[in-house]
Order: sequence, then structure tokens, then C-alpha cells
Amino acid sequence: MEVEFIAGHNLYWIISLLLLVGLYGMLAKRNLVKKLVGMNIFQTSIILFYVAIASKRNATVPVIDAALGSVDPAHYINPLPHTLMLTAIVVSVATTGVGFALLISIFRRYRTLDEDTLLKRMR
Amino acid sequence: MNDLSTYPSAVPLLAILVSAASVPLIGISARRPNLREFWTLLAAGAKFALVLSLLPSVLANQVAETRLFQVSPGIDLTLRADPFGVFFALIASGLWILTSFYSIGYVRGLKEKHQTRYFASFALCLSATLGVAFAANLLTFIIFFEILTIATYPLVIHKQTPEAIAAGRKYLAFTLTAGVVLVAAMAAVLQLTGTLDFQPGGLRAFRDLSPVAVKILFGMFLAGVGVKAAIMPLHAWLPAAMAAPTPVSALLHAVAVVKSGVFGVVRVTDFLFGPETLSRFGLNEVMLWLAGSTILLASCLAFAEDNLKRRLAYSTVGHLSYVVLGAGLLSPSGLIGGLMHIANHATMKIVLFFCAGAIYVNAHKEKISELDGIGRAMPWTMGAFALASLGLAGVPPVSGFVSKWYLGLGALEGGSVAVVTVLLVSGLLNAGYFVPIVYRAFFKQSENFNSIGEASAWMVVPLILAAGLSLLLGLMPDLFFHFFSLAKQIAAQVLEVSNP
Amino acid sequence: MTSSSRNPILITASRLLAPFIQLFALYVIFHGHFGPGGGFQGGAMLAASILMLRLSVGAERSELKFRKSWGTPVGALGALIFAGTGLLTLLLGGRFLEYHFLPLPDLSRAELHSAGILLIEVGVSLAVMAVLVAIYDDIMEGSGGG
Amino acid sequence: MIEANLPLLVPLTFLIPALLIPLIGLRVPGAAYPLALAAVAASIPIAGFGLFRVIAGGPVSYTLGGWEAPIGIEFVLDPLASFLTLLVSVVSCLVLIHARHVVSVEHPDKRVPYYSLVLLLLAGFCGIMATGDLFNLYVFLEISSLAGYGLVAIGDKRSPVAAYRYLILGSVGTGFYLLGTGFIYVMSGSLNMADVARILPHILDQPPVLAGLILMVTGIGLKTALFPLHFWLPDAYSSAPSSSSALLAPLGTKVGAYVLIRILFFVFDPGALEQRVPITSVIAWLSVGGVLYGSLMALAQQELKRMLAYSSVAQIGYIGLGLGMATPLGFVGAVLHILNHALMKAALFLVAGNLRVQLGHSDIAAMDHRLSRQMPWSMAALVVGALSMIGLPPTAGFFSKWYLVLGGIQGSHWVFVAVILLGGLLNTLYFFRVIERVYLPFWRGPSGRAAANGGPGVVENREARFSMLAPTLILAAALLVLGLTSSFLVNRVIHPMIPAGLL
Amino acid sequence: MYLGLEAALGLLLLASALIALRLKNLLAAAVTLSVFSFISALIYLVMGAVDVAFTEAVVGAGITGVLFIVVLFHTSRRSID
Amino acid sequence: MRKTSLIALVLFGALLLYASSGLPGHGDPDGPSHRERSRVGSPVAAAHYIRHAQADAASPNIVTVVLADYRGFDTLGETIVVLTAGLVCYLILRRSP
Repeated sequence: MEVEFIAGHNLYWIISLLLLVGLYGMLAKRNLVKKLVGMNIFQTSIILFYVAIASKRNATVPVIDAALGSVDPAHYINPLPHTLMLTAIVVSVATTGVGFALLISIFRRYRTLDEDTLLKRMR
Repeated sequence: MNDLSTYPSAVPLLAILVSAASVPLIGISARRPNLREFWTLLAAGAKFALVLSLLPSVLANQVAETRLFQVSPGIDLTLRADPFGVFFALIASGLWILTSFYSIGYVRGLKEKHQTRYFASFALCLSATLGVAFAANLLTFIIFFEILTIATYPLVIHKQTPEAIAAGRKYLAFTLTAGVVLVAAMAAVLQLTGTLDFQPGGLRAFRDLSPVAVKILFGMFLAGVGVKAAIMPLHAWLPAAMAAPTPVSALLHAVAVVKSGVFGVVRVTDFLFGPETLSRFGLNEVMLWLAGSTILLASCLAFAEDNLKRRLAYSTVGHLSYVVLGAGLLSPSGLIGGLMHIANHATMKIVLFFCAGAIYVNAHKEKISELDGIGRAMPWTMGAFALASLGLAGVPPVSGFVSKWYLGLGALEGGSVAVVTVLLVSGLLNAGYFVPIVYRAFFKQSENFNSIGEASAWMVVPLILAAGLSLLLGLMPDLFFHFFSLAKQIAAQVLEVSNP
Repeated sequence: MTSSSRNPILITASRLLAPFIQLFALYVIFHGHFGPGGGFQGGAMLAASILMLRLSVGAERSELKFRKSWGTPVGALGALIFAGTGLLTLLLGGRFLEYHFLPLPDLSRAELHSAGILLIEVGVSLAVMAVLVAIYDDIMEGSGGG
Repeated sequence: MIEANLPLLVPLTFLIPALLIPLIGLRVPGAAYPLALAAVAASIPIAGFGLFRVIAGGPVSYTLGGWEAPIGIEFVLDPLASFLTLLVSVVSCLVLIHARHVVSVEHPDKRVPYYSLVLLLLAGFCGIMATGDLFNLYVFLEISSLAGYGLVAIGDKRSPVAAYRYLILGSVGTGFYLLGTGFIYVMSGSLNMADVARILPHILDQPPVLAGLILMVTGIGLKTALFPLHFWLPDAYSSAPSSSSALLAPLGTKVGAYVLIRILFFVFDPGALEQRVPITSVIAWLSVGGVLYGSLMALAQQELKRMLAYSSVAQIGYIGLGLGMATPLGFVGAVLHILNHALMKAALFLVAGNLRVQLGHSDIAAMDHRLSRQMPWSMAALVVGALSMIGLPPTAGFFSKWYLVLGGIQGSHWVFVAVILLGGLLNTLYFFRVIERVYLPFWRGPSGRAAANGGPGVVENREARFSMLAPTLILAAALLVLGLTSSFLVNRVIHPMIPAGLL
Repeated sequence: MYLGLEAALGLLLLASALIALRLKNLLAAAVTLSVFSFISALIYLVMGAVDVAFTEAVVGAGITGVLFIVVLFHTSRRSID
Repeated sequence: MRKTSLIALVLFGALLLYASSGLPGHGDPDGPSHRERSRVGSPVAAAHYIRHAQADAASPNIVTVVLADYRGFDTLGETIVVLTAGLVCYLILRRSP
């Protein structure tokens, strides 16, 4: 593999690892709060992926700068993924909020947030 | 000759709807038994009249057709009163009248529960049977075939005893599985030939298919319709279903279900595959083997049964295969014999079941070994029983002789000595398991039946009428309903010969 | 969180701080046109200021600023402002959210779009603020607290 | 006005009242239900008109904010979308009529958020159907998902746990979808489905595109409960309140199936795809597992709603089979089965709801033959629904299986044909178990203590009230009517939907 | 571009994610998650996504963190894994 | 469950690795999403936004314009999502007044 490829892709690999960590937290952790932590990590890494694909070498933040003169798309970072991710962040907060509500509701009934204990008490 | 021309008519549809329409009426008048029975009888009479009105035109090669609407692209829900359909519909609707009268006597005599459900299911069954008879294509056929399955289920479990429920499960297991196989086979036919229409002589497209495909399809179809036709080894549900009330058994065995099954066998073999395809791929041999062995085996099993209704059931299994045999011979006389046996066996077997029911209602006896001397107490009933059982054994002049005669002729035409042997042996076996009953009834003495007499007129009159009918049909096969002419006409169309 | 953790300094500090945060939030909402910021961020900051009050001075007194029962209705109102803007342009002959059909006189096409953006940013911030506070309130109430 | 904004109208009909309910509900909580019902009722003629219009004149496109397609968000109402929108409207209207009593008994104090969430759920569904933008679809997916978690969570004691599991797995699903969309976007530069569909043939060999597709399909498969990603479904649907499961079970998974169709057949080209990754075959073979597993598990259940939930897994398998065959007839079968299964499941879940309200439980073991006299109409609806599930003619269920079988034979998929038919038999087993109990005096053990053999007149009438019975019976009747009119539907409505890639 | 900076922050992010999942004290895990959020906001900033960074800072590190802590105060603070 | 999650994780990881081999390099200005025209000649949204945002909505922050104008409907959806979450919390947690 060429150096340039590695340099250009190491961020993707970090993101991939983060996605795996998040997914691991959601699927394998036995504590319900930890699952929610995993979900946040998972969603943040997706956001990171989008922000990463938006970036452009030798380009600046997507706010039109009159000093740069005529508007050339090459001068500005792709704004579309940023926009999408604003929405995604909000969605992630909303989901987390619903998750919290469910956690409280579960705790109120079973006095535990551990999946194994929960399964025992549900019987 | 024999080219059919169709004309649009609502009569086939009306004939089906008239009994279906009586179902809600029966349901509404649940609390007024007389009114409820009136609806049943009215529907039965109207239905028979409608079917009868189709007869003249059919004899003149005019076929009434009701084309309803599309159910699947290119396939309409179509009813066509062709000679074969009218033939079967006449038997079914005619015997329904007798069965209705008899049922009224039977269920009232036993004070059965759920009488409303009983009569409603009965009416629905008949609707479905006529639908099966008039179905112009395979899809329509299967739709009514499945309705028939479901409508019969409440009748099988009617007594709601564990035994009856188990029988109901067995019945559903067999018939629904068969239905599934049938649907798969139908889909394959549609895919391979592009049509599902029944045609006398079968679809030509079959002749160009690969032998393996045709054989597999044939096997699926035979299994699909063979369950209702009780071809061995698919017959097991039938003796079990004897847990049902006797008129139901009569209906199952003589009129609706099993006859729909053999009707289906003939429909599929002669109107879908066609004689030429069958003989080209050697499929008729399979039918002959299956039918022949079923006849012999079932007769042997009938010997071993002490329960009267179960013995009758095994006898039915055997006799149904006569029809299959007739279809498998592929000769005009054989087919005529098979078709005639649909009508003849129906009338004779219904007599036998009516008798069994009458005995049960009056004497509460179900076992043959307990019937010593009953002939003196119930002479009319047992007289009819004797007549019908002789007929089934093939003794002239009862109608069973006619069909067996033609079957034998057909076998000789085809040069099949084995079939002739089967016919002869089975005739002897038939006599062997029926004659002892008659003998016990009339010539043995017992004190069991001193206090009883004949059953109510509701039951005895239909019973004697049916017996008389089977005698008449034996003497003059073409009387009233032109069964013989119809059978000849069907054979001529299917086998494409001018004068069978 | 609980009443025992309250102390006067904290209360005073947060009561002093809250208006400034809110002012800054308003700035963020309206600055969205020119730099980073906008309805969502501003709304979240408004919610943060209210949450700060809830945490420090307690739910009873901070309810004077924002009632508990208001949460979802105000949130719905915010979303309705947004959807209503779209519906208005639709009724005035344009497409949904086609801002230059807004009934504001003497504005150029671009200015109308700018105004439309501002309008929906207000809706978004209102909705976000109200709902985030409502979620907090519901969590507190559901868990038997405040 | 109506013509011009057609694709947007149904989602808006749900959305605006959903926003009004919390506002009005602050003062008048009783207004929530009438408002919701009015919105749903109003959506039926609009959706019906939309379907009529689309069938007559082809797909209608709508640019939001007036920005043309790859720039702005596009809504497209095509035959498939408008058909399913109508389905959602009709089913939800009937379920909502049924729900009034259930909700006012079970959650009298939560009517405002409940009905608002129901409308948001439906708005999400209809938005998913109508949108022509991959990311916009994600947003609507999240709206309906969140509303779904909430609607599940207020059922019986276990429901929050079921809802939590549903939330975690649902988030994995939507996350996968979002990530897949990102892959597609980075390779194609577009989010508009039609635009992406035009670009894809040029870049189909790139790993990120295929990975994106797999991620999207996996994610949506989770939301659809496609076997083996179904494990959240039985808990969620059986512990949800009756009125919620009657909405979610018939519609929720169907919307997922719709998205699968959209992506696999309209955005991607199934023929070109099959040469690279056999994704439709994989779906079909997994569905085989789903049909068998779902049916067998349904057989083992002792509670009606749980049995119905497992049966859903099996029925989704049928839809997956139809899609996975990738033949026109299989596609027709799948779409017809989406329709039929939505109606059947709605009818059966309404029956389960009637049982819950009238008896307080829906345990199969506790049912006996008195039920057929106590609740004759509900039980009749159960029988019709069961017959349709089994696939007996002339009920609607027969015809969808008929097309599936035809599709299987068309593509020479003999195993699939066998599984479809076998599944029907398994359905028979688990439904007749219930029907026998309800209609026949069941004996217990060899000692043979038959259940009390109550004659007519002894049993009190415990039939559900009219507002609950009417929707149940309408749905059951629809199953019979739809069976006989299915050919019309297939020729006039479903045929125009068949994607070009399949023909 | 600041590739080195991005990579370093990315590794830091990965580390904080792992720590947040490993910590048995849930309160500490929640705080770590806030830190995680904050680092991700920094990365967004480095990559030029100012709006996203701002939002993530306000929401991820702010609101979510507060809600997390409130929830943990009312439920259990320890986890066995 | 643990075993199946492990399998799922491995599959997911392999898929990501496979995908990343074909992604354009990080910050590559020639990526398909950064171009002016797509392979089939349709306009690419991002470039269009950068070129026209200020003229279309009189504001220099492109992200805001995209968020609230070009893709305003997404943002409406986002607001609805937030509201939905609020309603769900109300539904689950709030007790009758």
C-alpha cells in the first residue's frame, strides 16, 4: 500500500474502529446505560464519517468570504454533509432522550438496569 | 359431431347461489326449526329444478356458461354447465333433496345439538359441490374444492366428541395438504401451458412437455384430488370421519365430498391431461394399478370391520376406485361405466347409509354383530338395504350391474384381463361382506328388537325412494335424467369417437 | 439535583448568569445567517439556561420562567410555526417552503428567503428549547424527583 | 391546489393535526381523539384520489421549496407509494375507530400524546412512501421509529424493556441506513433517488457502493424484522397496548418492506446487481428461514398476541420471498401480500384487542368454547382472518400466495414454492389450535373432564362494543371482497408498479 | 490540512470511547462520554465543520451530559460491566 | 447472544474495511460529491449550493441556507423528531395531573 493511500485513509479506519466500538457497546454490553453510551458512540462516528467525506483539501469553512472574491466551489468545504449531520445530531439527541425515558420507566418497575438481573426479575 | 356451443346464462350461477343464499336464512331462523327446515327444502327443490332445466340444452350440445370476473390475469371465474358438470350436478342436487328430508328425521329423532349449524353447513356444502361440478377451469375448480373442504369440517366434528374432533383434524390434515399440492400443480400448469381451462380431451400443450414434468404433474394432481377420492393410500381420513352423524356420512360418501374427488379425478385426467397424453406417457397404467389395488384392498378391509358405518366406508373406498378405473381404461365403454358408477354408487350407498342411520336412531346399534334379527323389526329399511347391497355387488337388475357391465366391456375392449379379474373378484368380495349383514338381519333370531319398529316416515320414505331409484336406474339407465345419454355424450367428446 | 445541594451562591450565580446565556442564545439564533449558529443551537442554549435554573433554584421557582405543562405545547407551537410557514407559501400559490411567496412587501426574492429562514429558525429554536426542557422535566417527574 | 401538491398532501394531513393536538390538548384533552380521527378520515379520500390520479396519469413529482430535484428535496408519488399510502390511511382509520375505547380505558390521561404520536407515526410512514430523497427518508424513518418506541412502551409491565430493546436495535438499523446512504453519497454525489439510480450503473463496481447497499438493506431489514433480524419483534408487538400493535404490526414492517423495494428495485437495478452481489437471493433464502422459523415459533406460543407476532415474522418471510425471487409475478405476490397481510394482521390484532378488553387476557390456553357464544362476531372475524392467513380460497390470502407460487415457478425456484406451501400448512396448524379451542368443547387429559357444556342461553353475551366490533368486521369482510377482486387490483393497480428492472 | 492533528484527535476519541464503555462507574462513564463528544466537536472544527462542531458541543457535551447525569442520579450508578 | 454479536461485529468490520478500500482519499477535492457535474451530467447539489447560496437567500453561511432553504423539509422533519421525542417522554413518564 502506498503511503498516500494510508495517509488518506487512516481517518476512515479510525472511524471504522469507532463504529465497531459503538456497535459492540450496543449489542454486547449487559448494562442498559452502557448500551445507550454505545449508541451515542455509534451515532457520533457516523457523523464523523459524514464530516470526513465533506472535507476538501485547500478549502475553507462553508461561509462565503467576500475577501476570496468570486465564488468557486473548490474554495469551500462541501456544506451538504454538514447540514445533514446537524439533523443527525438532533435525531441522536432525541433518540437518547427517549432512551432515558425508557430507562427511568424500566428502573421504576424493576429497580435494576442490568440486563441479566432484569431478565430474572421479568419472569 | 359433438361440438359444444356455449351460450351465456345465469342458471349455473343461480344453482350455486340458491343454497348459499339459504345459509343466512337458515341462520336467521335458528329459533324456528320448521321455518329453518322449510328453507332447506325450498333451496334443495329450487336447486334441483335449476339443474334439471339445464339438461335439455346440454343434451342438444348447448352449454350454459356464466362468466363472472377475473380472479387472476387471464383466468376468469367461469362456470360452465357442460355434460359432465350437469351429470354430476344432477346427482348431487337430486340426492340433496332426499338427504334433506332424511336429515330432518334423523336430527330430530336424535335431538341433536347445533342443528342450525348442521343445516347451514350442509347447504354451503352443496353450493360448493355444484361449484366444483360447473367449474370451467382449474382455478375455479380449486376455489370451490377448498370451500367444500371447509364447509364439510363442521359436519365432521358435529358431535364434538374427542373422537369426532380427532377425525376432523385428520380430515383437515389430508384435504388441506391435498389442496396445497393441487395449488402448486395448478401454478405449474399455468406456467407451462398458459391456460387452466378444462377441455374435453385435454390440453394439447401437455403433449409437448417433457415426460418427467408431465409425470410429476400427474402425480401431484392425482394426490391432490385423490385424497377426496380416497384412493389408497390417501383414504385414511374417510373411515375416521365416520364419527360424523349418519346423514353427513351419507353426504360425504354418496354425494358431496368423495364424489367431488372422483369427479375431480375424471376432470383432471380427461379434461386437463386428456386420454392421449395419458396413454402416451403410460399414466393410465398408474391409474389402473392404483385403482385395482385399492378396490381389492378396501374390500378386504371391509371384511374385517364390525362397525357398520366403517364397513360402508371401506366399501366406499373400493367403489370410488371403480370410477378411477373407468377413467383409466381410456375406452368408451370403460368411461361410460365409470361415469355411470358415479350415479349408481351414489344412489346405492346413500340407501345403505340411510339404513345405518335409521338403525342407529331407532335401535342405537352400530355394530354388525348386534343386528341379528333386525329385519323383522324394520322390514322396509332392511329390505332396501338388501336391495342396495346386492346392487353394489353387481347383481342385476339393480343399477350397479349396469356400471360394472360397462366397466367389464371397457376392460375387454382394452384387452386388460387383469382388470376383468379385479372386477370379478371384487364383486365376489362385495357380496361376501354385504350378504352376511342381510343374512343376520333376516334369518337370525334375537330378542333385541321386539320393542322397536320402523323409523319415522321422514327417514323411511327417502330411503325407499332412493332404493327404488337405484332399481329403476338399473332397469332403465336413461330414465328421467338421461344419465346414460349424458355419459355417452361425455365419452364421445373426451375420447373423440363418434358413437361409443 | 436535590434540595440539599442548593446553596445561595450557586442560586445567585445561576440567576445572574441565565439572562446572559439567553441573550447569547438569541444572538446565536439570529447570527445563523452569517456564521455558525442557528435555531437548533440557540434553542439548545435557551434550554440549557432554563435547565440551569431548574437545577439550581429548584423546579418550583424556575417554573415561573417556564411552566412544566408548557413543554410539549410550546414545542408543537414551534413546529407549527415552521410547518405553518410552509403551508402559507403553499396556500399563496407556491410550493411548500417556497419562501419568496411569503406575504411580505417590498422585499427582494433573496431577502424573502432570508426572512423565511429567520422565521423557521425561530420555530426550530422554540421547539428545541421547549422539548429539551420537557424531556428533563419528564425525567425528573418520572423518577419521582422534582 | 390539490392536484399541484398531491404528493405532500397526505403527510401534511397527518402532520398538521399532530402538531395541533398538543396545543389544543393543553386546554381540551377530549379534542385529541376527534381531531386525530378527522385527520385520518380526511386522508382516505386524498390518498384515494392520489392513487386514482397516479394510475391514470403516471407518477407525480413535487419539488419542495421549488428547488429542482438534485438540488432540493423531491417527493414522488408513484403507483407503489400511493397504493401503500392508501393502505396506511384505511387501516389506520379502522384501527383508530377501534382504539377510542381501548385508549380511554387503558390510558385515559394520556390521550393527548398518544393520538399525537399516532399521527406522527402515520406522517412518518407516509413521508417514507412519498419521499424521493435518501436522506429525507432517513428523517421520516426516525420520526416513525421514535413514535413507534413510544407507542410500544405503554403496554403491559414488560413493555418498557421490549421498547428499549426495540430502540437499541432500531437505532442500529437506522444507523446502518444512514451510514449506507453516506457511502452512496460519497460515491455518487447525490441523494436524490432518481438521480442516484441514473448514476449507479457507472459506479456499481466500487466497493463503497456495494457496501452501502448491504448496509442499507441490513438496516432496513432490522426495521422490517426480516429473519434473522427479527428478534425485537415478538416482544415489542406482544407487550405493546392492543391499539398500538394493531397499528404497528400491519403497517410498521410493511413500510420497511416498502423501503426495501424502493432501494433494491428502483434505486438499484436488481438484474445488474445480481451479477455482483446475490443480495436478492440472500434475502429470499433468509426469508425461507423466516417462514419456517416464524411458523414453528407461532405454533409454540401460548398467548394470542405473541402468536400473531411470530406469525408476522413468517408473513414478512413471504414478502421477502416474493421480493427475493426477483420475478415480476413474485413482485406482484409480494405487493399483494403486503396489502393482504396488513389487513389480516390488523383484523387479527383487533380481535386480540377485543379479547383483552372484554376478558382481560388473550391466553390461548384459557379460551374455551363458550367464547364462540360470548363473542360470536369477534370469533367469526378470527376465523375469516385465520382462513386468509392459511391461504384458503376465496379469501385474499390465497391470491397473494398464488402469485408468489406463480412467481416461484416462473423463476424455477422450486424450494421457495415448497416453502410457501408448507408455510400455509403450518399456519393451519397454529390457527386451528385456536379455532378448535374456541368452537369445540375441549377435553382436558384422559380423565376427560369436558369443559362445562353450556347450552344456548346460559352464556352471557360479552361481545365487544360496536365501535370495536365494526372495524374488526369491516376488515374481515374486506378479506373476502379483496380475494375476489384481487385480479382487478393486480391488473389495474399493481401491474403499473412493477419496476422496469424486473421486466 | 491538519492530517496529523486529525489522526491524533481521532486516536484520543477512540481512547475516550473505549474508556466510556469500560468504566464501571456509570457517572464517570457519562462524564467520559461528554469528553468524547467534546473531542469529536474539536475534530469537526478541525475539518471545517463549524456548525456541526458548535451543535455537537452544545448538545453532545452539554444537554446529553446533563440528562445523562440526571438519569443516573435517579437510577443506579454502578454497572457490572 | 454474545456469540452472535461477535459474528455481527466481525462481519460489519469486514464490510467497512472492504468499503474503505474504494473510498476517495480523505480531503480529495476530486471526489464525486465535490464535482460540479455528476457522471451522467446532472448538477451536483453541493457545488450548486456553494455557488448560489448567497444570491438565493442573501446570507453567507451556506450551511444555514442549505439547512433552512434548499433542504428545509429535512429540518422540518428534524424539528418533528425532537417534538416526537418530547411527546414520547410525556407519554411514558408523566403522571396524570
